[in-house]
Amino acid sequence: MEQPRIGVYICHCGVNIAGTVNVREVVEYAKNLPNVVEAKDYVFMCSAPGQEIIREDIKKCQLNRVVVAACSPTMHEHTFRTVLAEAGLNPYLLEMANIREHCSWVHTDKVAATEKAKKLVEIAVAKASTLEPLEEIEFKVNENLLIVGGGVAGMTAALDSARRGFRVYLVEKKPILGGNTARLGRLAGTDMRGVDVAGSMIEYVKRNGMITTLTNTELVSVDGSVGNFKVTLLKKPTYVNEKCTKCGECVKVCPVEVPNEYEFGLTKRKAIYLPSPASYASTYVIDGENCTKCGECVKICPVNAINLEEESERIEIYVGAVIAACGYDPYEPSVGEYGYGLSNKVITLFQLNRLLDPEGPTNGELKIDGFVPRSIAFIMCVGSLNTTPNSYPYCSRMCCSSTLKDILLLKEKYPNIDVYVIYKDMRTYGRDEQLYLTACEKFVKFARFREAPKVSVTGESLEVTFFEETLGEEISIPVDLVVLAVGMKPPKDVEKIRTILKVGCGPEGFLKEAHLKLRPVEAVTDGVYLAGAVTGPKNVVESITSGSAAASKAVGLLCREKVRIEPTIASIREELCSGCGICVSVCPYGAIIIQIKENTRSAKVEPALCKGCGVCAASCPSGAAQQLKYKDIQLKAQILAATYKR
Amino acid sequence: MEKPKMALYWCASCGGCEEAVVDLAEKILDVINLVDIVFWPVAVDFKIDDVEKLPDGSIVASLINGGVRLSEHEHVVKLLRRKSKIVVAYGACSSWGGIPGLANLYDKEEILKYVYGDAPSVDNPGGVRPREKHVEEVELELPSFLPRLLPLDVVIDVDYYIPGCPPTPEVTWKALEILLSGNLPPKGSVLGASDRALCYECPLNNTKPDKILLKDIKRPHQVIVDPEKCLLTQELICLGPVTRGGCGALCIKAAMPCTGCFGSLDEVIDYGGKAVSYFASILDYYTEEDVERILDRLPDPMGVFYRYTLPASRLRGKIKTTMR
Amino acid sequence: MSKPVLVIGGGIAGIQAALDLADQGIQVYLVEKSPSIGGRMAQLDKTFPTLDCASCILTPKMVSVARHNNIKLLTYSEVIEVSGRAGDFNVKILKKPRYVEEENCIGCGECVAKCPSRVPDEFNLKMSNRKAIYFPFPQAVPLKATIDKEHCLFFTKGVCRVCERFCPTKAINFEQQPKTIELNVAAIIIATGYDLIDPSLAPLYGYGKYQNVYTSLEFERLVSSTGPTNGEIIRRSDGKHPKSIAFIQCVCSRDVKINPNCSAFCCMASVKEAILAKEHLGDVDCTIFYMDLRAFGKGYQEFYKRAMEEFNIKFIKAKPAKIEEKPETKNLLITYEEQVTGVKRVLEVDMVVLAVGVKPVYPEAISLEKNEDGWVKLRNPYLDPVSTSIEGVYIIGVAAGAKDIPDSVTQAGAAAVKASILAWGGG
Amino acid sequence: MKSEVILKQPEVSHKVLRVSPELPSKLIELGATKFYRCFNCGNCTAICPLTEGKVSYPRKLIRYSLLGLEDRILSSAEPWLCYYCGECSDYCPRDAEPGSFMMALRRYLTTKYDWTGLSRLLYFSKKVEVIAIMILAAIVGLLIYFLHGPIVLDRVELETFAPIHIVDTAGLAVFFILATLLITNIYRMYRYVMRDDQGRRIKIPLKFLITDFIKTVPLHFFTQMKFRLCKVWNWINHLIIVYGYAAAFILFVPLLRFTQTNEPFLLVNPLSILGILSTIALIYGASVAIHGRVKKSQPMWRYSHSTDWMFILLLLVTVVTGILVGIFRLIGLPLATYITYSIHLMIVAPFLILEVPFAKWSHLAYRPFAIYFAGLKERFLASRGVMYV
Repeated sequence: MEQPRIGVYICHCGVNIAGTVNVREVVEYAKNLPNVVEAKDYVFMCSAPGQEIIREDIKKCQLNRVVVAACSPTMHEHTFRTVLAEAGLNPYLLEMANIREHCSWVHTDKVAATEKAKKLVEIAVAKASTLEPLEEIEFKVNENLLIVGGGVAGMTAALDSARRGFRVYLVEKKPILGGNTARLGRLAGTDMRGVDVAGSMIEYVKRNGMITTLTNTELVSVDGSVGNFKVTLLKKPTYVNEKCTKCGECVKVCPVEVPNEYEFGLTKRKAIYLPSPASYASTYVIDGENCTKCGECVKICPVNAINLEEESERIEIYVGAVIAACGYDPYEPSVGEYGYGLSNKVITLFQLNRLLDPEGPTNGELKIDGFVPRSIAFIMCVGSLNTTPNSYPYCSRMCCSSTLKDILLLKEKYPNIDVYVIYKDMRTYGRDEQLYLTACEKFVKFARFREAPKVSVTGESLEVTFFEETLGEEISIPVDLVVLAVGMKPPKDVEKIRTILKVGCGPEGFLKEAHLKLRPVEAVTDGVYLAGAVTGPKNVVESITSGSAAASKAVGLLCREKVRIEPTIASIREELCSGCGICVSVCPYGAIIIQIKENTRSAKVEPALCKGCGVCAASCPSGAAQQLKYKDIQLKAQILAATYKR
Repeated sequence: MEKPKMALYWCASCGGCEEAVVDLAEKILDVINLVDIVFWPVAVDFKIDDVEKLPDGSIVASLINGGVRLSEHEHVVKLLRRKSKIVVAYGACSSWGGIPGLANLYDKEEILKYVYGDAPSVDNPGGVRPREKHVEEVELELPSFLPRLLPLDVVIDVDYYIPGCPPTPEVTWKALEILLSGNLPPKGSVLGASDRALCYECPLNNTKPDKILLKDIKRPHQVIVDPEKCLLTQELICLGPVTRGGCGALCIKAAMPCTGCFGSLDEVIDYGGKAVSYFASILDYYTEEDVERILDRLPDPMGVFYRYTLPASRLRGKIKTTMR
Repeated sequence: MSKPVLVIGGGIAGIQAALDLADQGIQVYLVEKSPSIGGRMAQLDKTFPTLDCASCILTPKMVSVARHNNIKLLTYSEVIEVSGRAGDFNVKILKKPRYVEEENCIGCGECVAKCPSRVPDEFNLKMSNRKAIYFPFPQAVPLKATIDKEHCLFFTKGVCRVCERFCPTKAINFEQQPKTIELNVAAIIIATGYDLIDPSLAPLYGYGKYQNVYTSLEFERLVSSTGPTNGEIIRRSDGKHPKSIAFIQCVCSRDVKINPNCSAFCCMASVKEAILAKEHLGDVDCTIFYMDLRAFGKGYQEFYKRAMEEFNIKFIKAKPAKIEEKPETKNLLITYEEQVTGVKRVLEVDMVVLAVGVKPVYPEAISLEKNEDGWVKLRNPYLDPVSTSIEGVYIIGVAAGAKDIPDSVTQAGAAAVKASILAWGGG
Repeated sequence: MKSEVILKQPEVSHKVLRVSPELPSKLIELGATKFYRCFNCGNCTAICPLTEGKVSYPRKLIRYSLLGLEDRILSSAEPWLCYYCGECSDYCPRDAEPGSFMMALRRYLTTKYDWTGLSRLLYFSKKVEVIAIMILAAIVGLLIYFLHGPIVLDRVELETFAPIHIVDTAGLAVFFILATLLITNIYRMYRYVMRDDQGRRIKIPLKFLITDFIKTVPLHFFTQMKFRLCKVWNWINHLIIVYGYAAAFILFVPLLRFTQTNEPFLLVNPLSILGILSTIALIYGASVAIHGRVKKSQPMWRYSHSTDWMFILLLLVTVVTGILVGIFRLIGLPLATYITYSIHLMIVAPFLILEVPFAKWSHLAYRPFAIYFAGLKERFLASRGVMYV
């Protein structure tokens, strides 16, 4: 390595630094540090004249390293790197000493602050001496987009991206688009039903030439990295083609009967069935898992629309970005939890939605065993807030408003039903508070539980018993129907999705955002975005909004010609690597792979995936993995400088 | 031409390293043919006086095993340093302290109290302790017990290291070849062993899954080991990834996890620290309870991660514990 | 080629929308009426539930806005006229005079140091003073000084001009005139945020009457290291550390006489503020009065639990009826009914923080359709959740309904992509 | 404090309250038109100037009522402790009108205390109310028609027209009937209130019953001092009405033989002066109430039940006819005097018979007794606390 020639530039930042730090003293100190050939100060180093000083010096003094002592690198590292590049120096030969946030802003003692600033500069100089030039990595971006999940969030993302001019592959594992929303019945604050919202989106999706919809299709693998993913999909057969006229003859002869998951098990369906009662379900489908391939349906089908020989198909596509919108699963109470499963008079909110839906199993009549219940108790927070041993610790966000919405609907149809809501905290946030008021006005009775209510099922009668917090008394409510306001849980296959997409996951199992507050629709993995309830409970509007937001981020990536990656990432010295695989195990981004050459293993970093977190460098038992710009020797130089007493 | 002179000496050592030299088997004859052994207390009858008589720097190479525990060791190794061109720390104990070095977890008094008193097998009603002077016919100065065990390079300048507990004959032979070839590597190098971690030569390396994440850890007596599968993935603490290779994965071939006797690689500053760091990285836990459970499985973390390297580690004498 | 988009309001929602659009290659005009972008979030100390420092995560975004080639930042400017239709809006923007040439000002602060006129600082909610020439806060973007004409001695009395003399780059220009900028944009995104409802609408809580009653936003400034007390929590009355603080929820929210809506973020903000108080002061009793603790977002319930278990913050289910001051100590007596027992109790605390509800702020130049409660009416909350009833005009952030930061940021992205579609002529 | 009340050990198993859906709708009929808007904030209880310690209302009573926990309502003396200042209604964030709810609750309890069932009929049906008044008026009219004395037309001879022994006897008879009804109702109230939260009867030793009665009932009956804490002006107005009424009652029932004479009506007579003062007080009180109810100027007047109007109307007509009788006597118009006198009696009788034991007026007894019972009960509960803590 050439002899380092370092220039040190110390910023006053107006009075921000100079008010607390004696900048002249620091300059003099810097001049005497090893390898330093020039040290200067200026009132605003980031200003145009300040930048010019550095540019000139690089040429005049043949500097090959630059140290800028100023503010946080998050503010101006970029600025000064550009300065280096303009002067013909590799921009990564810059080191910044943060003498503002780390020094002048947090101290008042001028003498001590000056000493600290000197030390910070000394440390930066020591590191600068060890810096190496690094090259930015560039990739061309594939303009296609993959969206996993055909619920409202996924469809919204698809529509927005397609309308913005990008080709979208919309993949849904179920035989039909629409997701959970389609089953929700009437939505709060509108006359629309979930199926209307989903249905109109499906129409738009169908009509949009830029969207390729792949239903009954599962994600198998996603390789590559931001801008260039190779995606493998498995399209499973529905055994029925578009010749199907929905005559329904096949259903009559099908001998297999299973619970209808679309109706949350309220009814049964055959192995050949219509995936949704909505009109957009254009053909019958066969559920490959339960079909016995008896062939009865094939025989009866008048238009020969059924082919039991159909095979799964592997599809490979190439995309630049991925949006995961795989939604949620409703929480399913275990048998006996609040009497669920012990009586058909204990149902979940989702089941109630189906019963209230005009297209549901009872055509919108709320009838249990043929009778309209006279009184209903809604129990809130089922599956949420750790109310029962099986439940999740989080709040499912939408259940309060959603329950009240259902109750208002119910009261519209059956004004005389006596309704009790047994809740813990009524979380009708924002304008939904008005729903709560309206429910009160409709004479819905609210009671607050402290611990999960007990539902006792004895014969025909149901009784909900609990300690009522607002009265401080144990009370019991005899009712004809108990509705459990169940929350949302991560979708069944979230673990698989997470592994394939190499994205993080919180302790509760939902996918993790890059930043909870400011990057809510981005995954930690670049080029992967998250929409809808897959990151946590959301209501329909919020899911749709996040679908658009995810599309916004994806479009932002896809419309770039190239992606550039900072080269401050991990690198592995192959000659030291034993292929032990520890780095692979710890890498949170799946950015390290083991390559086997001549039967020996060694690790390799995929630069596009690496985020430069440094976990591999810290855990590498051989010291083979190093974080560029933060190599062990560079950090050691800093530590030595920090602990060295002059 | 006179054959180059060579000396071998043992300090605080179990004798395994001496045995390892003998384990060269018929090759020992080649060694004898090539060098003139001028000092080897365990095998050849030369006295200290004989060494003292030699001119300074006249011994080409001294292979010293064991850590420096007694004042006598200190005396002799300083003498050998004076008389030798090259001093080689032979084996784990002299390189980093080795297993005897774990005694540094206790102070001198505590060790003596236990060894000469509290240990269950001791019957010492008079409470006799080793003396440092013996006065009967003549006054004798006896070797004193140093406060701590020291790796060789703390006491004298060491040129090369040969790792292992003990170094295998292959390693020893390779190191001797290098020493005798005259084509010497830079000072401080490790002779005879590999530059990569043990995994590199481990026959089980290819049996690893993509990701190794351990939910639990086990000790060898708690499992029936599958000898065809990476031991780490069987939740055994195998220190292969953090340990220098060159031993030929002998322990692994005997279905025992690597305990780290070849020490760390060049890039690693502190063996035990690195070992803990690597091992903790692959533990898959979420809760405090998990951590507690895993820690319960590790009754002796110092003995596991610093088995051979405690005196040479960054911890040095900073960690003290009491006898259990 | 795409047309530009106008974003009104430089809070976190506006910033995010502008950045998203700019990243999509669209020219963005970001109009902010105050001298710096940053909005309400810049006034916050930390954010729930991660306890990230608000300015630490916001400042980089603000800097990105200033640095982005596709964003034209118009601070200290207001939209005064909008005409036209989706895809083709003509917008007039009034750029108010700063009396400082933005191109020349290097943000050195010499002028501020020398200015003799002290003015209550709006950024610190008038709990401290600033100068008549000022930066709203140290991390302001752009970091350009602004002269407050109403308080500048030159404008009020015709004397002084000290700043002009000390400015190293001769950036002060007392002759600067308002400028009107005319733009043609494809879409407009409104992100004008909120104001707190006037707490005197809840007179029994004594805000303004008792010195040690604060609004939550005032408390945010009080705990903030850049605030009026440099992050030291001290009482207005005697400058002493409070030993007990009560946080009262739903002040001017969930009250049919004032504002029937829930303000969505106050519960969590108060939980966070109580935690911050505990972190700052150690031995302080924090009590949160609430009716329903609305910990509905991701990680919120866990945060709430942490507040109870780790920080030992007391939660009382009640809406206090009134607050009275003890004249001798200026301590406050809170009267409430304990829900379980029904017993009426009085709690004496040293400080009260009112979680005051919010009301939207809308640009006057655009006549938006509103609901009965005064909040904007959306075109179709399901199929088009960020659109106002005017095509091509989107609304996001708290202006579109009370919400927390993640939801505002999400809406910003949503509006950005919708505007982007329009800007590219699609739709 | 040493336990003063001897108790049976309560059973270990506690009674779980069972929710019933009927109660709330009844309360709505009785004027609690908005209480279901309550969301449990407790603002009403906290702001109430009269609540303290365990005496907790209106929130808890609202919750009991909403959930239909009738036992709890019946065993509460609290509704009678409220004087309807309306602070709770003014500051209720949900506009749930806790004040009017409390009023409705008092009406409801009045119907429950009354064993004849008449009260319920009166409160729940305007028709019954009107018919009852008309029937009573008719009976009185018929009695006057058949029993009146000679009609002297040349001068006003009221005593001759309405012989004092008949009117007096009738008055006293009515008085005793009313007193009996009221006392039995109060006893029922006692039975309801004196139950613990497990529904068990509370037995209070006679000694305490007597001493507490002496200490509380007369004091509160005559001063209504709790009202003072509520709203001073309302208290004064109320006192004016009460004393006006009491004076009128004394003058025209026990002292009838002195006030209803054939002697010319003289303004200087002390009894006349008292009569005039009481009349003015009643006129004043009634007009304040009417004005208030029309203007809805205070929360307590914002929601008027039909029985409230009926009460005021009857009071007003009573007073007006009474005054007219006085005036006609004064200016010497015999026929007019007799007719208005008859009308006066026809109004007074239903007014007293219906309002005192069955309707609004019963509060004159329920309120002081509620304070008395609540005190006893609290003492009992406190002593139980001592026993078990």
